[in-house]
Order: sequence, then C-alpha cells, then structure tokens
Amino acid sequence: MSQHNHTKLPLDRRLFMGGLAALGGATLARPGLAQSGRPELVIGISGLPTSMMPGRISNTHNRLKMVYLDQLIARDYNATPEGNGFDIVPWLAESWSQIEPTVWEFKLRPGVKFHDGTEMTAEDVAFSFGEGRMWGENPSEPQGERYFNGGLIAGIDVVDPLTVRIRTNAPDLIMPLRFVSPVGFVVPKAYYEKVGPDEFFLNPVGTGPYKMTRLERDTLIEFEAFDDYWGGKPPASKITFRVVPEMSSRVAGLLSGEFDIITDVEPELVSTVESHDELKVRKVNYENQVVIVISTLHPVTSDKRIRQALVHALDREAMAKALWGDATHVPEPFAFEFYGEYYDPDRRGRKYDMEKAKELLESAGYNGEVLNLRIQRGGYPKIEDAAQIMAEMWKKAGINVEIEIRKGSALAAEGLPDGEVAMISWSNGIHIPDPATPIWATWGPDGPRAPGKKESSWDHPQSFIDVGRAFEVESDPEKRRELFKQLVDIWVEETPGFPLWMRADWFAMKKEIEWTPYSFFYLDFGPDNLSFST
Amino acid sequence: MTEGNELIRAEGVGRSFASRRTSMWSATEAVQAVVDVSIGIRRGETFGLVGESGSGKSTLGRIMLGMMKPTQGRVLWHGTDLAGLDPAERAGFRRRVQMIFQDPLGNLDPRMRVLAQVREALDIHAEGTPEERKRKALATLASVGIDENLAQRYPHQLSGGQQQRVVIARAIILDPDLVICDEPVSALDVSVQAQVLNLLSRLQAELGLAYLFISHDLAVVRYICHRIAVLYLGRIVEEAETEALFAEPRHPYTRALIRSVPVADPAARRKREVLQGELPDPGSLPPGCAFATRCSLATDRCRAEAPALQTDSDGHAVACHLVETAGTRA
Amino acid sequence: MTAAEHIPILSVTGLEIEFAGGLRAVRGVDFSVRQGEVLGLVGESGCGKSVTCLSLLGLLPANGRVVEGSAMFDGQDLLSLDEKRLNRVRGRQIAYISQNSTQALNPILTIGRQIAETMMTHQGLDLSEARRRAVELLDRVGVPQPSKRLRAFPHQFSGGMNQRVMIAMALACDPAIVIADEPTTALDVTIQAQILELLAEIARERGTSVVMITHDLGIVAEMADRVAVMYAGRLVESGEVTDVFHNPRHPYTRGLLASRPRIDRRIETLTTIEGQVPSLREMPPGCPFSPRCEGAEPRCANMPGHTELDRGHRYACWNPEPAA
Amino acid sequence: MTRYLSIKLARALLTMLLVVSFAFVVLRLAGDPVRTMMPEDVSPKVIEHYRQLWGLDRPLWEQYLRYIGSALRGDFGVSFQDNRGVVSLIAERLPATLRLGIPAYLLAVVFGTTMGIVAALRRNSATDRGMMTIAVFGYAMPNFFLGIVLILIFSVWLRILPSSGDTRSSSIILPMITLATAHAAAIARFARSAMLEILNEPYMRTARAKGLSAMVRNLRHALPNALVPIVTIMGLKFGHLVAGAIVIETVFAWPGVGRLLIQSVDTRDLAVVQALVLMVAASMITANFLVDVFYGLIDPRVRTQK
Amino acid sequence: MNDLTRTRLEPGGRPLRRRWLPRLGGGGTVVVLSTIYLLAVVLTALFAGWLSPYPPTEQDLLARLTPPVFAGGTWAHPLGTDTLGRDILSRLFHGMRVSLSLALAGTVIGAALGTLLGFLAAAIGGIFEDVVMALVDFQASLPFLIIALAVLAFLGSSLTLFVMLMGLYGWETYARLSRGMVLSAQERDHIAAIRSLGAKPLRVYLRHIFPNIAPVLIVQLTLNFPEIILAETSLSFLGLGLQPPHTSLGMMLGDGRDYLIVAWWIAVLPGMTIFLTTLSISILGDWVRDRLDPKLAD
Repeated sequence: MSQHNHTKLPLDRRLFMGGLAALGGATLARPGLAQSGRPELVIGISGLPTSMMPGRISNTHNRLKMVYLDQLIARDYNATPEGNGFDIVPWLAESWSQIEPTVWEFKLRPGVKFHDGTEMTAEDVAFSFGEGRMWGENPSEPQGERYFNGGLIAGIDVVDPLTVRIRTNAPDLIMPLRFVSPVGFVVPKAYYEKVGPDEFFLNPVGTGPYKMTRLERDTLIEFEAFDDYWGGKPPASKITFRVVPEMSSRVAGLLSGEFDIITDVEPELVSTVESHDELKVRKVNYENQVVIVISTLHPVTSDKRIRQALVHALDREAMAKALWGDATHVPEPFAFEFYGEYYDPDRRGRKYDMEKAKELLESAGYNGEVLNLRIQRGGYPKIEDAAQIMAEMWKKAGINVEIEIRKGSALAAEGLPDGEVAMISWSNGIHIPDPATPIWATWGPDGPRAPGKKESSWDHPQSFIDVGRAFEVESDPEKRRELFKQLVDIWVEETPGFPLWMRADWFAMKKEIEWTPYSFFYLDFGPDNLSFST
Repeated sequence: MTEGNELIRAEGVGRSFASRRTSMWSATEAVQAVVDVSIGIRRGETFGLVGESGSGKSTLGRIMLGMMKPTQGRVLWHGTDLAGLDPAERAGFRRRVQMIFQDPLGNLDPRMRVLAQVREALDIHAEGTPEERKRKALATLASVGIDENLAQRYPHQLSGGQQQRVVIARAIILDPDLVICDEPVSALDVSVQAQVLNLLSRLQAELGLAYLFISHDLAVVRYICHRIAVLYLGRIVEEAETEALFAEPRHPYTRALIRSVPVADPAARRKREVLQGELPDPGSLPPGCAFATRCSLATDRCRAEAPALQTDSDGHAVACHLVETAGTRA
Repeated sequence: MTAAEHIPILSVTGLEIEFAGGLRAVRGVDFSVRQGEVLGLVGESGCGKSVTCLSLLGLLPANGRVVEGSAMFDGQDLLSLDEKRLNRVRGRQIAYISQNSTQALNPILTIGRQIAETMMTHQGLDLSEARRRAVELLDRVGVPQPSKRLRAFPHQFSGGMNQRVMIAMALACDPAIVIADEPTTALDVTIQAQILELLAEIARERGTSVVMITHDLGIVAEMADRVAVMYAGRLVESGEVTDVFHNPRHPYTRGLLASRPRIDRRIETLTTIEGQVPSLREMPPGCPFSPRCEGAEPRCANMPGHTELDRGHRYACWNPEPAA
Repeated sequence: MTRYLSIKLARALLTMLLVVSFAFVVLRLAGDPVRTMMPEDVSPKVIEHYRQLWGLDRPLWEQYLRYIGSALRGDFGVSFQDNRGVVSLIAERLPATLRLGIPAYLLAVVFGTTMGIVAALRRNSATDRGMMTIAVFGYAMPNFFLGIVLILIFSVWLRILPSSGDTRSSSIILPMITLATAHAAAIARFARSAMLEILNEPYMRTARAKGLSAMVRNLRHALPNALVPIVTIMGLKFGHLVAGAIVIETVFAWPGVGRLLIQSVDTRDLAVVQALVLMVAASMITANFLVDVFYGLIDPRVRTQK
Repeated sequence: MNDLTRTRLEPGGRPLRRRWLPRLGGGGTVVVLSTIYLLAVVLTALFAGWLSPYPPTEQDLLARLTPPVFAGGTWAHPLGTDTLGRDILSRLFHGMRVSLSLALAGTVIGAALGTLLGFLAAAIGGIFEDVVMALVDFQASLPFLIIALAVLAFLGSSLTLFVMLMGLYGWETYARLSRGMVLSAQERDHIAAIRSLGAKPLRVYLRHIFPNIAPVLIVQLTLNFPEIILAETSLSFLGLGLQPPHTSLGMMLGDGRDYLIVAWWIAVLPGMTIFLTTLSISILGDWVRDRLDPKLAD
C-alpha cells in the first residue's frame, strides 16, 4: 500500500478538474436546475440518518459523509468511469510515511478550513482519531474501534501544526488505509469539544465542500456550498436530500421534476426512467455484499452440517438472476478483485447441491425444526423477496424456515446472542481495499458478530482467532496472503453465513447532471465529481 | 281492624330513593317516595291505591310485591316479615303474589310467543312435565279469552286488550292469592277497559283473588275496589270503604280529586272545583301537611305540623287537622 | 246560542286519508265547526281523529296523504293550499295544541322565544314587542312570574306548565280555531282540570272555536257544545252533546257510554263492547262496527248513509238504537 | 353547569392518568431500548453507561414516578436516536401534521355536515340517494388505498400533482383529499341520521303547525338540536386527526408526527412514542371535553343543571 | 299522535319498523349485488385452497410482474403475478381468507368481550362498573391504531397477539351499548314481571334481556366488521400485521406499493378487493340497520 504514498499527481489532477468543474458549474448552470448562478440540487433519497455521526458505520450515514467531511486520505473512486477506482490519494494529508516500524507520520495540507472558519491543524487530526472519540472508556463514536483502537494505537503525537505522528503497538501495514475507512473523517476539535457530541451530531462542522444548514429528522437535510472549500468552489449552491421511502414515489417525484437525482431505483424501473429523454440512469456496483448470517448459537444451526446444508440447498445464482438480472452476481467468499494482489480468482464457495444438502441434513439428524430468518424491513433492496424465495427453496430441501420481518436493524438482531435467531440478513461493506475487511474487521473478534457483542452470532473456533491474530500483524504480503487464505477456508468450512449478492444500485437523474456514483456509498458532489452539461 | 285474616300488611313502610348513581361522580339525592304507610289487604278483597303521579303508589306496589325493600317499616305476609323469609318461603311468596303492570305490551317480552311467556312461570318453578305446562298454559289463556291461535302469536300481533289478558293469564297461572295491578287498564281503550275490568272481577270471584289495585282513575277504582287509600306525595291522606269515601270524602285533596274528574253526562255538568297549583318538589317539602301548599283551607297549623292519620269507628281514616270530628279515635 | 254561532267557519266534507300500502285511515268524514263552539272529536285509538285534524293543517306524516274531500275555511279549501299559503293559516288562523307538551316544545329555545316567534312571523312584531305580548299571554294562561319565566326552557317546567305555554302559543295570534289534540292525556287529573278550565275560559272569552280531540267522554260531556264520534276511520254519530249523550242512536256510541265506569254513581256491572277494533288491513265491508254489533244485520255489509235528526244530530246506522 | 363541567373534567383527568400509566407500563415492558439504538458492535460497558444515563437501571416504580414528575414539568425526555428533546422534536413535526390535518378536518366537517343535512332535508330524493351513495363509498374506501390510487392517477399517470413529501404548495392536495374523504363520509352519514331524528321530533311538527317557514324551522329549530350529536362526532374526528395521519403521512411521506410515530415505533424510541401516545390521548380527551363544554353551551338541559 | 301516525312501540319507546327498501341509490339491486359479492367472497375464502390455480406462495421467478389478462397478460395468470412471480388470483383468494378470518375473529372477540363486560357492569354495579367505565373511557381516548402500533411494535407480531388486538377493536362500544341497554332493560316492566315470577338473574339476563338488546348489538356488528377489516388491512399495510408467507389483502397492497409504476395491479387488485368487501358489508349493514335500528330509519 505504501506505493501510493507519494502519488501527488492525482491530487493535482483533481484540483485542476475541480476548478474546471466549478467554472463549468458557474457558467453552464441551466435554468432547469437553478434559479440563478450555481444550480441547486434536490435529491430524493430512500432514507437519512437521524443525526450526523461522522464515526457511525451505516449506509445512510456513509452516504452523506463526503458532502460535509473530508478523509485524511482518500480513495480515487472516480479515476474510472464506473466510479470504482481504488488507488488512494492524498487528501487532507498531503503525504505520509512509515518513519519507524511502529510510527507513521502524516503531513497535513495547509490552509484547509472548517465550516466555522477555523483552520485545520494537527490537533484536530489527533483529536479525530484519538482516545475519547474513537476508543477508550466511553468513546463518543464507539464504532471507531473497528479501525482505531487502543490495542493498536499507542499514542498520537502532534509534532507541529501540520505534522502528526501515530505510534502503534506493533508494526501496522495498513495504517493509511484506515483513514480511507468510513471512520477516517476529520472533525474540528475545538468546536466538537465545545458543543459536545450530541450537539455536534445535530450541527456538524467539517471541511467538506458543503456545510450542513438544516436537519429535519426523517424529512430532509440541507447543505449549502462552502465557498472556502480547499478543493475549489463547490459546483452546486445548495443540496437538499429529501426522504422518500417509497421507490415509486421517488420515481414519480423525479418524473414530475421535483427531484434532480433519486437513489435506490430498482432494476424493474430502470427502463421506465430511461424511456424519458430528459432523464438518465447511472448504475453502480457497490463493494458491499449482502449476506445471510447463520448463528452458531442457535440450538439447531449450532451444527455446522446444518449451516452448510442451508447454503447447498440454495440456488443463489438463479435467485440473483431473477431479482437483479445481469446487474450483479453472487460473490465467491471474500474474493474481491479490488483486493488486488490478495484477490484469489480460484476461490470457490459452497454451491447449489441439493443432494449434498440432504445428506448433510440427514447426518445432522435434522427433523423439520423451524429455523427463523429475521429480515429487516427495507433494510436492503429486495431482501424480503429474497427471503421468500429462499424459504421456498429451503422448503424443497425439507428445511423449515420461517420469515420474521422486523423494522430496524437492531430489532432484527434482537435475541441473536441468546440463540433465539437462526439467521438474519446483513451486509458487509468492504471499506478499504484490503482483505483485512470484512473477514477480520467485521467477522473477527472485534466485529459485531463476535462473542460478547450485542449482536453476537458466531463463537469463533480457536483456529480462526489464531490465524487472524497472525494475519493482523503479518507484514510480509506473501505470508499474509497465505494467512488470509486460511482464514477464508475456516470461514467457508464453518459457514457462519453466506453471501447473497454484491449490491448494485441505480441512480436516476436529469440528463444534464454529470455525476458519478462511487462503488462505495459516499455521494460525492465535490468539484471533481459534479458538473452540469447543457 | 281485624288483622287476622289479612294476607299482607304494610307496617309503617317508607322508602327513600337515591337517584341511581350513573357513575362515581354523580350525586345522590334522597327523595322520600313513600312515608310511613300502613295498609292491610284481606283475602278476596280489592284494595285500591289512588293518587296522582309522584304519589308513590307504584313504589308501594313494588314494596308489597317484595321487589323493592322498604327503607323503613316492614311488610308482613301472613304475619311474617318478608325480609325474614328463607329461600323456600320466599319462593312460596313469589308464587302467591303476582303483578300486572300498566303497559301490557311493555309487560311482555316482545321476542317470545305469548304461550311461552305464560308457560314460563311454570318453567321457573319447574312444575310438571313440559307437556303439562303447555296444557295448563293454554287452559289458563283460554280462561281469560285467548284461544290457541292467538296463543301462538307474538305480543305485538295482539291488540291491547288481548295483551292485557295474556298478562293476566301469566299472573294467575300460579294460583296466586294476591295480584298487584298497577294501572292495569289505563293504557287501554275505553271499550276494552270494561272487558278487562269485568275479567278481573270474574277471576276474583272464581279464584278468590285479592287485588291491590293501583290507579289514578277514580271512576275505575270506584267500580272495582272494596276499600281505597288515597295517596298524596307518598302519604296516605285518607282511607275508607269505597262507598264511604265517595259518599263523604273528608280530606280536601280527596274531594278535589273526585271533583276534578269530568263526568260523561252533559246533564251532570257542574262548576268544577279546580285545585290550584302543582305538586311541590318532594325533595323540599315544608314541615307541615304535604298538601298545605295547594289546600285552600290550609291554616298556619297545617303548614307547621304534619297531621296524623286518624281512623274513626267505621274504619274511615283521614289525615287532616281540619277533620277532627267527634268519635275519631286518637 | 245566537244565530251567528251557527254559521260554520270550517266545513269538512268527504275527507278520505290514505296511508302507504293503500290503507284508508279516514273515510268519508264530514263535519263542521261553528264560530265560538267547542267541538269534541271522540273515538278510540286508531279511529282517525288525530289524522283528520292533522290533515287540515297539512301536517300528515310523510307516508299519509289526503285522497279526497275538502275543508273550506275562510273561503279557501285548506286541503288544496300549497305550503306557503298554508303557513299563513297555520298558527295565525288555526292553531294546534298537541298532547305531551314537553316533547312538543323545542328543548333548546326559551319559552319566550317560542311564543314570540309565532307573532313575529304572522303579525310582523319585533322581538321586544312580541316578548311583551308573550308576557301578557303567559300571565293570562296562569304561568306565575311570567316575565321571569320567559327565559326558561321547557325542561324546567312541569307538564302542566308546558301545556299552559302551548295554549299561550296557540292563542298568540288570536286564531279562529284551536285544534287541541288530547291536550290533557298525559296530565294528572287535578292538572287536567286546570288546563281544561283554562282552555274553555279563554275560548269563551275570545270567541275562539275549539276542536277537542279526546278519547275521554267525560271531557266532551263537560266541555263540548257538539260532538262527533269516530270509529275505525268513519264518523258514526254527531250532534249536540246533550242529544248524543242522552239519546245515542248508534250502537257504538251507546256501547261506549255504557262501558265507562262513572265517578258519580255506583255501577254494579259494566256493559262491554265485545271484540276488538278491526285493523285497517282487515276492515270489514260496509259498517266497520258490524262485527262487534249486537244488532248487526246482513245489510250492514253496505255502509249506511247518515240519517239526520233534529239540531243536526246525525248517525250512520241501518239499525239504530231506539230513541230514548 | 359548573358541577357538570367539573365532573367531566375529573373524568378527563382520570382517563389521562390511565393513559399515562398505560404508555409507561406497556412501552417499558418491551425490553431495553438502549440495546436497540446503539450501533451493532458496541461493547456492553457503553450500553451500561447509557442505561445509567437515562435512568433505565432504576426500579420500575421509581422510573414511573420520575416519568410523571418530569411529564408534569413538560419534560418528556430525549429521543434515544439523537438525544434531542422529545418536545422540540414533536414541536418540529406537529406543524406539518396540523397543516395537513386542519384543512382536511375543516373540509370534512363542511362537506360532511352539509351533505348530511341536505340529504336529511331532502330525504328519499335523488339528492339524498346520491349523497349517501358517495358517503358509503367514501366510508368503505380504505384511505391507504385511496391514497395510492390518487398517486397512481395524479402523480404517476397524469403527473400533475406531487406524490410525496411537503415540498410545494400543491403537495397538500392529495393527502388532504385522502384524509378528508373518510371523515367527511362518516360525518355525512352521521349528520343525516341525526338530522332525520330531529326532524321526526314532535316539536318540529309544532313548528310547522305554528306556520313557520321551512327556513326558520330548519335553521332555528332543527339545526341547533341536530348539532348536539353532530358536534360529538366532530369532536371524535378532531381527536382522530393525529391517528388518521399515521397512515396518510406514511403513504404520502408527509413529514408530520404520524410518520414520526411510525419511525419511532420502528426504532423503539421509547420517549418519543410515549410522548406521542400521550399527545394523541390528550387531544382526544380535550376534544371530548370541549364537546362536553359545547353541549353545555348549546343545550339548556345541560347548562341549567346544578 | 294517537292514531295511525303512531308506530307501534317496543318497550323502551323504540318504534318497530319494517322497511323493505334499502336507502341506497338503486334500491334493492345494490343490496342484492352486495349480497352476491359477499357470498362469493365468503365461498372463495372458504374454498380458497380448491379454487386457487396455484398455491399462494408458489413462485415462478421467470414470470415476475406478469400483467393481468385484461392488461396484456395470459390466462396462465389471469390477474397477473407479483414480484416473485406468484399468482395474484391465488393470493387474493388466500388473502381474503386471512383478512376475513382475522376480521371475523376480531369482531367476535370484541363483541363478546365488550358485551360481557357491559352486562357485568350493569348487573354488578359498584366499583366493578366504575372500573369498566374507566377502561371504556381509556380505550375511547386512544385510537385503536395507536394502541395497535405500540403493542405490535414493542411486543412483536404474532398471530395470536394480532388476533387478540383485533379483538380489542371496538369492545368499548359494545360495553357502553350493552351496559346502557341492560340498565334500561332492567327498568322495564316485562323484566320486573319475569322477576316477580321468581326467575333467577341468569334466566332474566340470558333469556329476556339479551335477546331484546341483540338487534342493537347486531347493528353494531355490521358497523364494526368493515372497520375491523380496514384496521387489519391498515396494520398489514404498515407492515405491522402478519408475516410472510401469510398473505393478507393489506400486506399485498403494501408490498405492491413500490411497483405502482410498473405493475399497478399488484397494489390495485387487493385494494379493490378490500374496498368492494367493506363497501358490500356497509351496504348490507345499512340495510340490516334500517330493519333493526329505528333510530336511523326515516
């Protein structure tokens, strides 16, 4: 990863293009989009967070983060037309280097301003990733521990206003990538401490291209252009996200001109939108796999043969095809191309094999016990349909699955640690282009499925822990690859879950909007990624 | 008065009402509906209870029927206090005392054939086989002039007179000793009234019934009753044998009452003696005679002191300060 | 009685009223009302006496209608007037007093308002003038403290008081005729006496004619000048009260008089009319009384015409009772 | 009247107390809200911290007393979602509900009563039948279905009206019509029968017999009497404003308290749900109380009671 | 009103009326049509298993979102298919069965519970009556949907709980009605007459009072039933009702909402079914009411 440390070029390219885009936005603004000057954007979105928590890892939170925040180090998504470029580029940090095996030094970009006018310094960076916010006794944003935790970080030192050093307890190969994760955003220390976390979440301040001006819970969030943005003038004067939970209403709103962009269009509606000349559709494949978690704590699925049988009984390819057409595919376990050198094209997971499923069931002595599958209503597109399809498929294998639909992810996972739930739906974002996530960060002992967590579902075998710990501190890529392979083997053997499909999404928008959705959830309306054509 | 052959006797009966609580929030106001009434009914006689609305005559009827407990005094059935009857005696009392109400239709269950309703009395007391009960019910109905065809009908399919006959049949089927008739003919048309009155007289002769006959209609009372008590605001103001009462009404109220009734004879047209004023609010009566507010003869004494009921040697009783004649027992 | 009093101011002829389902409730009824007299209209329930009077004022319920007949009043046929012209007669020339006055008064309007509005409608009085007159009227009908009671509501009054209010209301515009439909049925005897006395007195005082609908022969005997007896929708006998009461010719009239116990003398056994009033659906052909009539003959299957005797005494019977 | 009103008031307060207890107990039975709202991989110690912070570790009765105490001070706690005060949260959403509900309510009342009264006055005429047919249709139409049909027609096919949210002035049209329809239908049916009953009263015949014109009879004699029952249902419907908004606001993504309630229920946001339940109950109870006061004003039989 | 104008009075002053023409426009035809429709619905619900061309959960992933025959589809799926290729006609049949059974169960439970409490309140009186009436006030002050939302969302949704909740719908109306009527029935002469014959309370309540107030309760049932159907479908629509693979009409409508633009039939067909069902019940209910409840008759 360190090979990206000195790639300055992308930044310059971005700055240059950003300037152009800003110029373009100013001059090419069309009356259809704005009253005067820079256009305003109204975006119909399926859901919004109730408050803005920069350290919260959830799809709704992630979507907005790039609008008002900046990461220390960014991933260059729009290097490809598909929006899935995976090079990392300097962002708020101009450069970084591993000055000692356990010390990383970051040089910050000068002249970066927060929305409240203060200048970003090393103090802010140290605060953003330090104890109290990310880890510690009562961290204000506790999910930060997934990437920044006390076991890893020995201390953060402010060397000078534009230099910050992070000391680790052991050599950490992927430190720069940690800032690319959804918790890698920088917040202003002074303001954050002054107002306290609760108030900060309602009135956040960042360095991003837009500043948040209004938040009406479950209704709308408004941003205005932050003209002191270090990366150039933001192309839209104002961006309003309006919550429209119903897909048909979002589409209707787009058709009637209420919205400029809408999110979460399902494939059935794509051709409808495309039949309108003034509209277009952008498809994006997310680095996110929708999975079904099989609990090892549930009395029936505690038998691994049953877990395996559950997977063999499903023709996931047929299901994905029926629901999504060719838009996406069923991923092999943890074999993602953007892992680069860690990508294993020969990796194969369990396949549809009814005979095998029945054999496994028989040997496990399965006798028609009811397995419950908890689904979060509206949690993931088409998940309710998928659940019903799977239930039918399982029925053919003689497995009795009952669907329980709950609203809210927390409710879906209720009772999971107590073995009350056999399966739940979930998704794994691949936050950084490294195999550490999701198999270790998400499924490992610090992840939410681990014993002791409130949504625990997997009592890891010791082998998984042992291999994982070694993998964590291994700095030799070859050995690391081997350890990763072992981890995946154990996971496949244990089958604490299985992937359904890689998430795909469609954005529909007015034709004149030049904007690329990224292969992760962040919506980037900054100078580099938004412009308006005539 | 010979109390030995009395079927039933009210002794100093009083009853005050708290208007029914509609909820825990509503107030209770006590109204004295019956005040210190003593009457006795002998076997085979018709005892008339006369008064206008609010006189407490229906309340008294229900007390005598044992359906309402007096708040003062007691009711004696063959000399035994009703309140002290054991369940078996009480069931016996229930059979021996029956009631006929004013509105015949309201007196019958609208959703039951009349035969079933007449039979029900036997059902309740589980008398004989179902077949016998039916036969007895039909026979009783026949005795009041309802044939088998009418017996199969619902109450609303019968005329008012027929309905009242059914009610009477139901009242007599258990061979009672006493029937309490609360305005039994006042809802009926004139021509039918006579039929029912005659039926009641006939049944009395045949079955030896005693009636407690409650009515506001003095002409009817005069026709059917042997002895009459006049009630005013819950108090007996006068009690006498029928002919004595009509020949010589002593209480000013009784007099006014009799003279208020129009007579169906243009030749008998007379200057009516119209009683002035209306009933006072029974909740706030003055201390003296209850009738004093409307009595043209009232004196200061009447307004201050309530007169006691005094009975003369002929058994003619009156409660009025102005009627303290010689020979009246103290 | 003077000659003027013999001039009928209302004459009803050949009145036929039908209810839904073709039920004839009133058939061929003729009668007249003379100025200043009290006409008693008697009969048992269902005989059509109320319907007859209601039809005069166009107050029949929605399912009833007048099929034939006329009611001449003040040179016009009441039965053919439209609603607008009828409204000029109602309350002003012919007033109506119903039974159960408490229900017949609007519960949410003051007594004063209800009396005053008649005068405001018909005599064009303004509110204060109408109120002043209402006080006089209430005083006249014997409501104590009339000016205070003007602001009272019907539920604050007893039935008797409300009936006085009804009378005041009826007399407000000095009508030529007051139709009183069982005005005292719901009242106690002593109150009934007060009300009847009042009504008679005021009618006498103002020369108002009264049509008194009642089932109580006693009331007729005491109040009425003339009487009309109805049975099952037909007028069976009519005439001066003394003639009809002392010399009833129709067996029904006679039976009715005999079946009522009397307060003024002891009666050993009442005479009864056996049987029931026929229902409208099962009306016999001809004389409706024939099934109950002891003197019924085959020709009673045809309706007898009216035979007229002295002083307008009329009856409809083939086989009348002998004259007394 | 004073006595009448104080009885009504006491009953209203008692009912309110019952509602408060219900809201507290039933919602508290539902399990630990802190677990629900925390992110998935939070450690138990953080959860414990928040439980203490929100007093959820105390005995139930103590929570109850504290709850009542703070509710009396107008403090309904904070939303577990974002630590915002519940009162300010509701205050933010209530205007949208009222902006939709009040016009819909007025529309329903005006149309409903007019239709009902006109139908009663022309009973058995074509007008009557026509209006009652409309009313039965409106009454039987599930409002969520009506809303969807309207969206389908006016937003999807004709594209002339917005289908969701509160984004422009025309946004209100479809939800308002949907909300008003069922209420108007119910009021119309009720008003008709109330008016018919009054028209059959003996005093209406007295009014005719007095020679009063139809106008005076209907306006002065019949209508005020019919208003007594009509106002009852109007009060009931007013109380249902928020409840009725739940479905409508969901269908039309209207940013009011109805949707807030649904969302808070979804996320088990205890304090918000409690406060909303209380608010709805309070509005119903107040509406009923106002109806009782109105009875007192319009009906002398009540007014002159001791 | 002494003659014909007086209608026969039932005890308690309610005129008994016989009406043969329903009020709604079109007269008898509408009632007949409603009856036929309802009969069809009931039969369909009873024999849903036989009548359905497919099992309601059978998926045909290759035939998703097929339009109905009249909108260009084929007879293989006369009313088209939904997002999983399930046959809408079969699902409608089963949905009717579920919705009707739930509504029926709810109505019966609510009516029985409310009536029983009302009877007991009137019969026992005292504190018991006060408690019942306080509960009635309480229930009346919280709209059913709010209570249902709170309970279902917080206690989770199960069939038993759902049916019990439906049973709560409207119980207070029955309680209030029956209490009031029992109280006034107790004052009636014929009840006093039966008592004076020596009848036991149970006999009086069951044989005499209950049959006499039953018509009013039946009228209330006809009002209650369509409302419960609407309540059930509303909850299912909001996703708080039953869970798949159960099918109810409200669920189908809710599921179809997202596909209004491309497959309107998924939402509209169950919606129409609910509407026609409640409409027919309302029309029939009006008709029954006209015959039973004089208060609403002309």
